[in-house]
Amino acid sequence: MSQAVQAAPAPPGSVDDRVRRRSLLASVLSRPEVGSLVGAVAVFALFFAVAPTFRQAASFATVLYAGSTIGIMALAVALLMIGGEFDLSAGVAVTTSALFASTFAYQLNLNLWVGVAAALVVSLGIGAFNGWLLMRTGLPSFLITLGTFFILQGVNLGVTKLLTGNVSSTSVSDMDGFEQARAVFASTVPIGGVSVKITVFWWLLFVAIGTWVLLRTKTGNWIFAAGGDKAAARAVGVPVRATKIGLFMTVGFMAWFVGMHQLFSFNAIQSGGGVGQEFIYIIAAVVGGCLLTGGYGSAVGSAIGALIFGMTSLGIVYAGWDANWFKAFLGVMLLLATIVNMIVKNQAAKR
Amino acid sequence: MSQAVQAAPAPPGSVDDRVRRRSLLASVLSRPEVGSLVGAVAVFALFFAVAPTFRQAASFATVLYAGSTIGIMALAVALLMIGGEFDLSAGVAVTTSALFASTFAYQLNLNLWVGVAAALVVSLGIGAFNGWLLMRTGLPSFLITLGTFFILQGVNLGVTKLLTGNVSSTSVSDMDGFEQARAVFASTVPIGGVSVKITVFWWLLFVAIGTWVLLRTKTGNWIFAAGGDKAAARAVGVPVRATKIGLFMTVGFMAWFVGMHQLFSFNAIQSGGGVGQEFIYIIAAVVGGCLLTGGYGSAVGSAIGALIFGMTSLGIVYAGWDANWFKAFLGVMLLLATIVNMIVKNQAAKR
Amino acid sequence: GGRQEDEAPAGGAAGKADTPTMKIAMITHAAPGDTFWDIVRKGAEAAAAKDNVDLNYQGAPEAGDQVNLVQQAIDADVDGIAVTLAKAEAMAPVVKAATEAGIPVVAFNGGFEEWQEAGALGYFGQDERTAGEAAGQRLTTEGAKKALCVIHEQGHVGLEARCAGVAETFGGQTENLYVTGTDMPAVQQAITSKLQQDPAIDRVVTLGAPYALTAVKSVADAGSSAQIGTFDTNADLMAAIEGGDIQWAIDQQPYLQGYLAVDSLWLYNTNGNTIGGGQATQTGPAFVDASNVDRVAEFAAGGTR
Amino acid sequence: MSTPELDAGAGHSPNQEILRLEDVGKSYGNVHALRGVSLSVRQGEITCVLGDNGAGKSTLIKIIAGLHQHTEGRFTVNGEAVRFGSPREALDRGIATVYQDLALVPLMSIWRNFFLGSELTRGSGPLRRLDVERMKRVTEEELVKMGISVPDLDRHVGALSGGQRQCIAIARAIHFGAKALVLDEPTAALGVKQSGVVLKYIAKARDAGLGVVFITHNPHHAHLVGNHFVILNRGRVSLDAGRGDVSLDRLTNEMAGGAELEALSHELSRPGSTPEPAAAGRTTTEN
Amino acid sequence: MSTPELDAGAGHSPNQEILRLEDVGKSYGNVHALRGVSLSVRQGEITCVLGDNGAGKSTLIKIIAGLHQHTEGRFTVNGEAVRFGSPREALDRGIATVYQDLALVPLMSIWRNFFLGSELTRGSGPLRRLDVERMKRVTEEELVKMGISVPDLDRHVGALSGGQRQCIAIARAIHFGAKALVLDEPTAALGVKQSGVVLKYIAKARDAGLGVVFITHNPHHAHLVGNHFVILNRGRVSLDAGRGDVSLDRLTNEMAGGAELEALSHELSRPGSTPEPAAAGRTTTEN
Ligand SMILES: Nc1ncnc2c1ncn2[C@@H]1O[C@H](COP(=O)(O)OP(=O)(O)OP(=O)(O)O)[C@@H](O)[C@H]1O
Ligand SMILES: Nc1ncnc2c1ncn2[C@@H]1O[C@H](COP(=O)(O)OP(=O)(O)OP(=O)(O)O)[C@@H](O)[C@H]1O
Ligand SMILES: [Mg+2]
Ligand SMILES: [Mg+2]
Repeated sequence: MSQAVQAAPAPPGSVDDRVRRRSLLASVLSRPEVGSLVGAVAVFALFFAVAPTFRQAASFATVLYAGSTIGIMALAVALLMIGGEFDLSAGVAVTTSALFASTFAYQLNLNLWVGVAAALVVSLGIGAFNGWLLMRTGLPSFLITLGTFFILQGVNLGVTKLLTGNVSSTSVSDMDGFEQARAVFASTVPIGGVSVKITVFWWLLFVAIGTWVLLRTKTGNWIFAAGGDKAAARAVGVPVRATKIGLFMTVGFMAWFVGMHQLFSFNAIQSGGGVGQEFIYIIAAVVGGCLLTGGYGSAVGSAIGALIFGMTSLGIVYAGWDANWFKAFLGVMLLLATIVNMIVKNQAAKR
Repeated sequence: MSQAVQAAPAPPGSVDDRVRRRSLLASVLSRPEVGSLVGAVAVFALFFAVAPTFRQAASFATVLYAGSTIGIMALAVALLMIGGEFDLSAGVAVTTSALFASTFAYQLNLNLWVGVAAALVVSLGIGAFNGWLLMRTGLPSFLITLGTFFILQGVNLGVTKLLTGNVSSTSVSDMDGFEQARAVFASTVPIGGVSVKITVFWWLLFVAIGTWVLLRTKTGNWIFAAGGDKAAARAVGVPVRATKIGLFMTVGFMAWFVGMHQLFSFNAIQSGGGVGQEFIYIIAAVVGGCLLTGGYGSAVGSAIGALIFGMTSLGIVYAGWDANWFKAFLGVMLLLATIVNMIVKNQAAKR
Repeated sequence: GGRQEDEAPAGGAAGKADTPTMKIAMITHAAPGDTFWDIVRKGAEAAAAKDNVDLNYQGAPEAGDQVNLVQQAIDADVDGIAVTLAKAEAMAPVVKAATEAGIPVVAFNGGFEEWQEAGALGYFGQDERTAGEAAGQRLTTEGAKKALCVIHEQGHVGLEARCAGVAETFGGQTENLYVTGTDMPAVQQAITSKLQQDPAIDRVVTLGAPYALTAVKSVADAGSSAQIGTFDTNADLMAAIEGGDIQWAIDQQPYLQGYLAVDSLWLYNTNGNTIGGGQATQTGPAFVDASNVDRVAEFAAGGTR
Repeated sequence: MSTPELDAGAGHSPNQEILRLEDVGKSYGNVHALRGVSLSVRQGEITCVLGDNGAGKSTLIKIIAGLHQHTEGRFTVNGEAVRFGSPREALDRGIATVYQDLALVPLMSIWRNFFLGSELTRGSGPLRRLDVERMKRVTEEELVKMGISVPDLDRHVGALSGGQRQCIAIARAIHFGAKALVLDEPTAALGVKQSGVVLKYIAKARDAGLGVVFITHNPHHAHLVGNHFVILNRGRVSLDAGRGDVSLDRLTNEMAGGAELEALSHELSRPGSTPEPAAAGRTTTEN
Repeated sequence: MSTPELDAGAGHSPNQEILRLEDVGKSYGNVHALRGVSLSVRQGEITCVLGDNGAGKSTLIKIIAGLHQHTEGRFTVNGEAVRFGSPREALDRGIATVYQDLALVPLMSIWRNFFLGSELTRGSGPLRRLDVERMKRVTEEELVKMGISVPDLDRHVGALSGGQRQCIAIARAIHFGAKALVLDEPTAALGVKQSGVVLKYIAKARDAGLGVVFITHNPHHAHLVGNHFVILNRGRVSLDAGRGDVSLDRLTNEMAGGAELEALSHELSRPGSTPEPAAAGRTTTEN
């Protein structure tokens, strides 16, 4: 049964004839965020078709605003998830930051900017604490940040009650520095007759920075490695510990930013706020293509995920669908968006 | 530098002299649930010391009851997590089941048992749907069950409003079959002067069955394998798909059971109920030693986790601590319990 | 701005009774952190301080948890229980268990129709539905055409009942909108989008003071001319009514609900009295609007109205 | 134990064909990993599949094992065309496989891994339960036979050394292989002694009438036991010969893709005088 | 590239000692994986660590690489006693390692894995960014030199064959190893040609004055390049000899733990007439 040689072995190192060049389309399709982008376009098209109001520029500005308040946090949460960890305290940390800034400045009669700066320190500190405890104990981040979640929730209420006697912070609208801070964190920018919230621009900026860091810096490389295979990353000398603590602090930073936005747009902060938001952020990140198991995802994806969530929840209102069924519509839309995402990915893999 | 042979090679297959026999204590300590057991004892001791009411038998019965309503679901959720998946719809699925049973029997004027049976079918169906969609699409279970979560939440409200005009179902206390069903799902058993809720016994039974299945049956082996390494399990012929769908259906079954308990103890069901409970179940499972990444955990652990959660949340009330700080206490207690758990495990690993 | 040194302590301080210390549990269906319930608690604490009562305040939104809390109060053998019966069906058995154990129970806030059947001694409060009906009537007299009722917690019995009451008596059209109460920007966005979608809406009714203040921003964002009414009050809301941003607020006097619930248990235990004499004691609805806002604002600033 | 008379050296063997691949191809997305591969595995014979890294060997055996499906061509088992939906179907036909990545579940104990998917039970009905005693005993016996000492069968597989893990995977496949045994680089992580034991087992399986597919990078090992040699090169078959038709040297040369090996061994055996190897490779760390 | 004059055959070498272990021990819980191991690695020499499966070789190199810490004994680098807290510290001293489990991140691309932890950057301040072009170029060059063709450097490592992955890990270590190179079974998954290339690299690293620790199960490979041989047996050193003191046959015998190998090779080379191998092992599936 001895047969002749059927193919001459190619010289080593030469180009492999087994590999078809991937078309540009296929390469584009295989980016983590493209599937969700198609999902976003599908959701957009749907509401564009069924909801006349959705077509107005003003409505789009509202949708973008909704995207930004979710998306700024979702970005940090996505980075953290790429790095292989969760933060369940992300939602209440926003409230903590806002409460702290206002209470601190109010109680000590300081300029609001001092409160803002102090809140930044506190927020970064909470992030660093989460990260430190995680690395120190080796417990899963789910548990650590669950603990922080409950603690912050309790502290928000307990401290506010203790200091103000009420369950919300005192209004800061008449304090020094309010107007400037409002301009930075919570103003409105008119563009071609439409008022766009400033958070939208901050969001774009943050996503651009996030993308740059992820794809073009050492730190980004380390984030992917720490989430993809912690042991391997450590073995080749990646500072896993510092990377993860840094990611938690990034979440802290964004929580501070969103907290400041809330403080300066609503003047007073309800101490019970933020609970449950952490999951919205995770949802946005996952819908945007992040793997829950870490090591895969993108900054742009988190923005698209936030946009899908914002578009869907407001789109249902714009479409005038029965409010009683709101959540059911939301669920169906989310499932559809992710299934579209999956189909796009499968198609990309086949090319 | 040639040196003499320092140790004669032992004959192959003989006992390895490098291995110290593990003491019985060390082997016991390395079970997944033992760490959390120590945590539970610590929490118990704390409240026993600070809260006089906590020492009464009646209070203990209340704590057990709280443990059972969390624990029955936590058991199913723990099995699912060992099998490597999540179910975010577990909380609202309980409400769906109860609403369905009561509404079905009420609207069609049937014996309640018919409603109970129909609800079982629906609950198993929801579980099967989750599992099927998961295996069919390959999407993470987080996303799939998130979709179901929203859908069920919307359907609970939408359908209830449609049929009753209210946000809660109509009371079933005067319908046929109520008394028997109540005896099965929601009665009280007096033991030595203390009234213990029947769910406590069901809970013990379910945990015993769960332990048996996990450790002593093929199915249990498959659950560990499917969660530990899906690809490897499939490669050696484990029916991963059937195992995972079965696990989702187990969650459905337990959701039905807890739903029936709620229906027959409260007679009427609030359509908004159950939201957020899914995380309590996951918390109980994780505190009880389940890995979030799958492949590790135990049924008894989930029970201990539920007990820790129940003891802590009721203990804070028994101790009369300020309700404003409730969450903060809860967070600190949870962190302490898990850190104790971790220390025990580390000690076990060192032996 | 900032903290003023001379800010008055909140609440009326009365003399203290010399009766032996009494343990009373107050158990509501509210999650902690809600403005309305915070005022209820303040009223209860004021009464407790006056009556030498050791008050244990707890709240849980899930029916099962609230039942457990009452059971715990029974376990702790308190001298009285004040409970909300928003989920009367679920609470009835455990209320019965309490009375069987010899613990007097009063109902407040929720359970206007069910408190007697459940075995409570008295009821203090305002049926949510009645309050809603009052709001609906007010909208009708104002000549409104279409109202938006903003529910900040989906499936919450009390909130749903308020909106149902509005729909019942309001001559125009009523539409509900569900928003995520824990996320203020989302509340603002959702109301804005609804107003953009349906310009015919000329009234926004919110079910809590902070949401009314947020609705003011939404109305501005959407360029709508809708007027805003709300349930419940707080200090900032008073300012908004004075400034004309918000038209009115329905005040069911939560402070009074909490105060009376505790005080009635004290009276019952020390003297066998029942406030209301077996009838429900209504604490509202009263409207706060431009005509009477100065009178109330003073107390709202102290956090007790 | 039957020892059928084998004509190991001949090209045409009278034994029954168990597995047959005809013109089989497989793509992963844009990579065409296998193209037009034909191969047959007969009862009582060892078919060695050899080839460079990335040649497609593992892909080939994954198709046979039911883990992947071929995208072109025909695959027949005992004359019947099949397309396995899952490895379970292959196992049910008596095809047992040792995967290159071993397919062990790290957090499970040794004996549970050994019997995973084919657990022994006792009792019946709801009382049907794992026969833990017997499974442990069998596992221990099989491992002792392979010459590795694993002191505690309840240890997690994740805590074993690479070679110990490989031994478990091999022992398991040998225990469960009824008709055909497919081994993907089984001796890669093994010591000299264990490699010998594995080769002995492979020979024994052949003698018991199984068809064996043996993938290796070691021409010595292959030549020692193989009846039949298939060399893959970039996804194509470049040599398909019986034992009689190839010498060890030819095999080695074919596998190395040329004759440059001789030179290498010379070069290496004269330390201190290494001649210029193609383009200097090492640079010291920078950054 | 300096080629220092080596006295490869002698027991005592004049070269400077880079790594030295004295009486080092390591336990994992109740398993005492290493006991009283002494070893030294000199500049410009290759120290081969050989031994049975589970003997403790990987544990030994993990201590050197800084992945684990020894629980007993002393470990000195360039005469200075150390106890690495993390692999980073070892890397910073110029010790590069190829781990048995390769330490690659499956979801990252080939070039990112290659430079992971030692990325090249350009620009400065906030504009400091990865020098993607250069990293890709270097990666490609290094892989081509190893003789494997990886068509697309942006492919995920997870989609590569076992041997391709191993090549990446080796190329990386060789590129970054400045003082010492530690290789744990680098040729396990490699084909004949690639193994040759790797051996050539190892020799080249030695000639460039690095100290090399080379773990292998292949006595031929070891004897071809090693200056010094350490055999581990159940966590203890059972042989420590210079090149001149052991023949290939002795090495093979020591590694196999006895002389039974001869018999095996005889046995196997006569297919069809296998004599009774110790206790029949294979049973067909039951269940
Ligand atoms: N993380 C661990 N926990 C417990 N025991 C371990 C662990 N890692 C290795 N061992 C044990 O230590 C011993 C030595 O393992 P090691 O990996 O060093 O062996 P090795 O010589 O590299 O073997 P191989 O040639 O098979 O790779 C083995 O008995 C192994 O089971
Ligand atoms: N899942 C996958 N996705 C994409 N390409 C793959 C995948 N698995 C393997 N390949 C590619 O297919 C080709 C063949 O791989 P295969 O694993 O079959 O090689 P092999 O012959 O087993 O090599 P080795 O000797 O290194 O194990 C390789 O070029 C590899 O990169
Ligand atoms: Mg392979
Ligand atoms: Mg090893």
